[in-house]
Amino acid sequence: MDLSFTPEQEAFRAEVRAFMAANLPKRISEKVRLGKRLSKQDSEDWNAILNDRGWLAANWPKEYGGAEWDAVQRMIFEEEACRANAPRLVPFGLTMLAPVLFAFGTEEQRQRFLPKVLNNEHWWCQGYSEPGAGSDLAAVKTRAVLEGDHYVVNGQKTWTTLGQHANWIFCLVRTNPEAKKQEGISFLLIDMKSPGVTVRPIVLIDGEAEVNEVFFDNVRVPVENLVGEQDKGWTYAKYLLTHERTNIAGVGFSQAALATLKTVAATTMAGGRPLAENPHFAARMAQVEIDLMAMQTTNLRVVSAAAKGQAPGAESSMLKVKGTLLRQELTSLLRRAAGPDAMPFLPEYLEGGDNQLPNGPEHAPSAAPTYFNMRKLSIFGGSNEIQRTIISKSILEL
Amino acid sequence: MDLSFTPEQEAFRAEVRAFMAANLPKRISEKVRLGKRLSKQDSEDWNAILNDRGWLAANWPKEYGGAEWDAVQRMIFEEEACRANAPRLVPFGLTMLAPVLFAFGTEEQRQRFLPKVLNNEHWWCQGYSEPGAGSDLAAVKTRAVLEGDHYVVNGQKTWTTLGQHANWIFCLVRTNPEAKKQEGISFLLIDMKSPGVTVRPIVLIDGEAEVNEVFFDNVRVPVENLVGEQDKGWTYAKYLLTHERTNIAGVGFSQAALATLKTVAATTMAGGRPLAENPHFAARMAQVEIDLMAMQTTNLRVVSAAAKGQAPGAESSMLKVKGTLLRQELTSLLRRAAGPDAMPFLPEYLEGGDNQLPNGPEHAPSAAPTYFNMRKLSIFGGSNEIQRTIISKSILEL
Amino acid sequence: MDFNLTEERAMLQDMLQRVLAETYDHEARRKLLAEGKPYDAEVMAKLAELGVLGALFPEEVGGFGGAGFDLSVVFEELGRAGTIEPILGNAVLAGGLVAALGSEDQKAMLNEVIAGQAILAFAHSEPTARYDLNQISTKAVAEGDKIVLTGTKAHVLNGAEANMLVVSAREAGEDHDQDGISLFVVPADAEGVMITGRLNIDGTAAAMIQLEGVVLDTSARLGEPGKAYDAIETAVARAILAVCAEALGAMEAAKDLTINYLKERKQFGVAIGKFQALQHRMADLLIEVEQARSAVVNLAGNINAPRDQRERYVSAAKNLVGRAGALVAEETIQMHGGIGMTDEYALSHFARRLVMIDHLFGDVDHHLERFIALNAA
Amino acid sequence: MDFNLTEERAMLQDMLQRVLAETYDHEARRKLLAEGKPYDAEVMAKLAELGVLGALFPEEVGGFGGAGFDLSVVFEELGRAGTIEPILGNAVLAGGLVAALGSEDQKAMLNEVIAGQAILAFAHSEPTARYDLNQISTKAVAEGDKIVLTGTKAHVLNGAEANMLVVSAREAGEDHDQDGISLFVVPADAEGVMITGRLNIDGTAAAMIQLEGVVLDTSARLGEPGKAYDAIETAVARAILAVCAEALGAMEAAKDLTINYLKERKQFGVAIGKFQALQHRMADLLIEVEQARSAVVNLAGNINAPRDQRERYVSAAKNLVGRAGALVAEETIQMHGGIGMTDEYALSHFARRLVMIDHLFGDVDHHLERFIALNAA
Repeated sequence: MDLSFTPEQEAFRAEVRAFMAANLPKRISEKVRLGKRLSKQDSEDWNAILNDRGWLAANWPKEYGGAEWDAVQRMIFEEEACRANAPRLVPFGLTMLAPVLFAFGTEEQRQRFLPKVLNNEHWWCQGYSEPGAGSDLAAVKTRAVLEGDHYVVNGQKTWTTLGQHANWIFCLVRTNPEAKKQEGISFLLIDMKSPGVTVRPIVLIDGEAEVNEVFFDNVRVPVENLVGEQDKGWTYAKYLLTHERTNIAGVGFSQAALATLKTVAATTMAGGRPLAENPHFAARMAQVEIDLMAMQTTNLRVVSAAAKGQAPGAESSMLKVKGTLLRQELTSLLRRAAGPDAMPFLPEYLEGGDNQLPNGPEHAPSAAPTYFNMRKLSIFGGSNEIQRTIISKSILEL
Repeated sequence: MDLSFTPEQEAFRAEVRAFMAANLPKRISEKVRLGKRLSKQDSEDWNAILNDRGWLAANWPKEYGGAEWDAVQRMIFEEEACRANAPRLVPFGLTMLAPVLFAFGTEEQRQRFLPKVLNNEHWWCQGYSEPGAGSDLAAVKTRAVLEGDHYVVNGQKTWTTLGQHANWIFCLVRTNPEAKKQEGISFLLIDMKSPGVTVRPIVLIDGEAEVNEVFFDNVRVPVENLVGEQDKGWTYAKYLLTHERTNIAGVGFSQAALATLKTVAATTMAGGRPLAENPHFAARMAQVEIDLMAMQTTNLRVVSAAAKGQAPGAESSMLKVKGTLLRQELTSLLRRAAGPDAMPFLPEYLEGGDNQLPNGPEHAPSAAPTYFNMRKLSIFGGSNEIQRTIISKSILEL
Repeated sequence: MDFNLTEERAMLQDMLQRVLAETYDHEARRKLLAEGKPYDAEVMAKLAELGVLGALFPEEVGGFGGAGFDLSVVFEELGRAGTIEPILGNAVLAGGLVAALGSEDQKAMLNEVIAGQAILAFAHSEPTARYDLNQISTKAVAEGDKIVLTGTKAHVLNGAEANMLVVSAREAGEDHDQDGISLFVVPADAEGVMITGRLNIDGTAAAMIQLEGVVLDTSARLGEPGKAYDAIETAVARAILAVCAEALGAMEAAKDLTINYLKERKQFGVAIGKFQALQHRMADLLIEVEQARSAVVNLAGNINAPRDQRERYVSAAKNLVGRAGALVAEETIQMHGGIGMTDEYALSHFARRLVMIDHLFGDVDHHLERFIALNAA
Repeated sequence: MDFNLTEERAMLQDMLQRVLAETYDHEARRKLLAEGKPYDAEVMAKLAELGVLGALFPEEVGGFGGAGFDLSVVFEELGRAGTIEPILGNAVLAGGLVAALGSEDQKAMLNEVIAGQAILAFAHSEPTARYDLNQISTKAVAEGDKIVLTGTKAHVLNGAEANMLVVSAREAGEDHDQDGISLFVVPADAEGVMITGRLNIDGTAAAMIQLEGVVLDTSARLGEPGKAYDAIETAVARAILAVCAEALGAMEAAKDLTINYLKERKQFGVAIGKFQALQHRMADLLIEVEQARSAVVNLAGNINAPRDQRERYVSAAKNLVGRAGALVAEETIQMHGGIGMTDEYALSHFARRLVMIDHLFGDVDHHLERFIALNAA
């Protein structure tokens, strides 16, 4: 039992930290620090910077241009990226599609698609959820009918995060309507420029259109865009849901948010003293910090077991539930720290187009939108209710 | 809408308060104040004092020696009794058996049993729960077979509170094993001095034998001890569970406990200042007080609606859940206030036999036992889980 | 003791609830806000016509209410409907102060307020004051027979929509003194008044107001010089009652949406309301909504009590409602899942308002600390 | 980074877990306590034989461990079994201080401790000190070449069972000074020592000890005069690690009992573990147990870190374990229903111990406040 990192790991951390300091554009990190919204260009710029260093695809094999890091290295990178206020990498191509192509795709598909993930040519989004399905992902109604060498796709996907930026979407489609719910689903790659694809943005509670509906109206998809076998798509989708989730706890995000919160609380005056000295607020902050110190180790314990090949089962659900609760509590505290200045809704400021702050401190305008936006953490990616059921079923075996 | 009491109600409160001051023996109120255990004699003495004044049976008609108070009067009496540290009245005869006899018993049964409830001749206990049944009260296995003019009873009851003091028990027994679970149950009054009745105390987590198992081995019970009709007992039992629960919220108990807590916190030094000035402890106390201020009104709203004949449905379940959580939180705070002095287990002190306090303040020895004992509040009388199900079912109608 | 509304108030509540349910439209409000408009003049006229504004004022100034339970009844229904029209800052705060302190001449302006034809705003809080009512740096300096105001006010509810401002300014004392604060009635278009309006995230509107040498007659003063603090605290107590009742209405609305959703939404083949984990959480939520209702009743019934007693109920209610509001907002969204987070579904509006009410007049922690201090006093 | 135990520790843990599961009997402990006996000498001998005591001391004093993870492994297993034998006050506190500060002569007594043949007690806390380590009023006054102790000690773990006491007393300074506190080794049967033992509600034993002019040689002093505070704080840090690990073991035991119960107990015809509300609460409980495990790992790994760093982990762990312990105690009882409240069912023992550990060395609030202060320092 040893809580310290190896010298190699410490050196890696130093290398990442130095890289961030030297290469992360201030323009971008300031947006992240202040909770402003990132543009498509911001994401692509940062992707390009990381890709130049070979660090964009942390989990890919080197032969495909990945970094091939182990779980601890990835965790260190995440922590340092969060600490430096680097943007979160959009996961759809990098950590969702790619693992499926490595495991179930053809070499031709890997060669065709993966380089374009790295060079920003393809922006992927995820076509899993459908209206009315909620956490029941296998309730796929979007139909794909094979006609010659094309599938003809009709239906609708929803909650498609950043679909407005995407030009490709990986979809679960129903290819056999007679089969049982989990069977008869296929995993299809669809060019969003195809005729018949329409994207409609959904404005969320924070006033931002982060997610979308995607409609398919007789969209023709060549058979070579089928991943794996027809009707076996549910297997590939489940693979994604149970693997490649090293950062499910979001410890790095929480650590960065805690650091911001501490700064804000130390500089915000409330009732004649810094908010950090208000015992009730200080107690809430300390409670999160104590939980987070433990969470960091809970996360490392799971990561370290996973690195030894022990498959994470209920553990990753535990990380999801507790990790999201901590992240949400931090956004709640940041919102409360902003006091009345959390009320104004300043979309131009959040979009970064207008850096003139109408009133209040710089962190305040994003406090409430971020709080509201982060409600999604306990809903998306398998709601916390689903996770609690997974945890208890794995223990109770009922 | 008017939150003030009528002049008549205020006068009644003053009368009760004066009565308590003049008639409640200090010997008894000190035990209650310090959380010590009451003897059978203590309860009987207080019963006699109240009965002399005509106040023992708050909810009985006057012709049977009751006070015939309305719901608000009963609530005022409860509040004042708690404030004066009067003992809780043992409910089994007064507020559980009696309403059933009024509603479903014969006049002969009322005349035979009710006077003896008032004059301490009968100490009743409740024979509902059976081993393994838990909250499923209809899972009655104790059998009663009619043989001539007697029922012959065999079986076992458990969680029989204060059964060690009782000489009579009202029981749910199964008279028709072929019928559906809720049918075929009868409501039987059993003299515990009958041959074949055995009482075994169960020591609980607080070290006290407050509850018992009661065994019936071919106990012969005359048919005139059947209440209402044979096989209809479940109706009478349910009547009890949904009526006559004016004090389910325990607001008076909580108010008295809060008053004690405030005194303790003001006089206990912690880290060089009174515990009441520790901001974290003060916050916990204030939070309970704020909730209790609202709870008092929630309770009055339900009581006032019930007084107008509106039957309380989910409301009484809400009072039960929130009321027990508040009472439990108060015992938790009292325990924490005692600090290290909560650790010693001093049964002699708690029994009142030895008033020499080994060390620590006078309230400390009962703090932990009371905290542990009060875990029962959320389990007995329909667990809080059962109550939550009742609440949600009544709203969701699913 | 009586927990029934008077017949008049019960009728007002029933009527408001019915008319707003039939006529007030979430989608219309959403479009309005998307266009950057702070409120709907037609809705405002309708509310005035329904007596919403009159119910907030006593008879002596032309209203027909003004008591604690009038405020709670009206705002519960506004909260249930989710209106954003300028009532709180206009009628409860500024209007309440004019009614309490105004000369007969000054009170005359309330007729237009009650008719919905004029809007007042209360320009009080300053940029770094957070929730402290006594942190007033805006100066009112006598120059000859005139008074000159200089300072900055933040988060003035409907400041950009108002015809007339009630402005607090210091005539004596230091920044945190309660003594020395006066109130002035200032036309919104007076020289030296610069108003920057914007929308809040919950759809309400507020403004930053800069006062740069605004010259007033002494007749613009509301009440006695330097003695306005008690009236301000009282007006804020009434505003806290109003937002607590509004939050209660919003909780009821969010609860009702969620109950319907739990009954209708099917997942894995059954209504999600059949899932016991959600049932039990819903039960806890219902309990807290009842507790919030009791806190509002307590405050409404004590709004005219002596100051220390009143303020204890003020802080108790704001703390409890703040906790219950956050619980209801977070839990009802969670029980809905993604749909609960969409702007086009009404729940998101109620959730935003519930959470933002915690940022008005002091949050959960502020009032917890204040309650402890009031207890110790 | 490595989250696996060394092979030796893993073997010790496996062996302890297996042997205690096979031989340690809840019903036997219950009978013992009903007779008012503070511990079972045979169990104590067995624990010594298994190496439980040796694992708590470093090699230089005859042990084979003494590191943070030795403490956590041993106490997790003691907690899982629910033993009440005198280990904590004896070996971790008093024994730890002798090992840290003792002369060679003094350290020799540890051989008997490790063999389970002598019991030490740490007489430190005073009747009104609550959780403050520096509130020492007991006086140590030099008289000629002797030292005379006068004062009262409260809640001395196994004070009535000890052969030898390690007593803190003030040689200089005021009541709350850290400077001026010394430690002395005092035979339990020394003249002027009056010991009143009793059981705690969790089955552990403690004593009040009055020192009325106890005359000692200067050789009875442990370490330097007036400089014992740092060593005391270190020993208490180790004791906090021990009770946090013990609590973790007790949580695991309570959790396992509850999992079995949820699977086996049927109500309304189905296993109660099928009820989703209980499933989800069980999931939250399991998460907190994992968090408690991490807090113990963090503290064990930092127990030899510089003081400020170590103490941050001390207070973090004690706070988190206190919260998790109360949650586990309360929830596992609730999920069991009445049976969980009976003395004869082992859960009640674990619940009592979990809750009472919060009363040892500072509760949740004490350590929360301390963590904040350490952060600010």
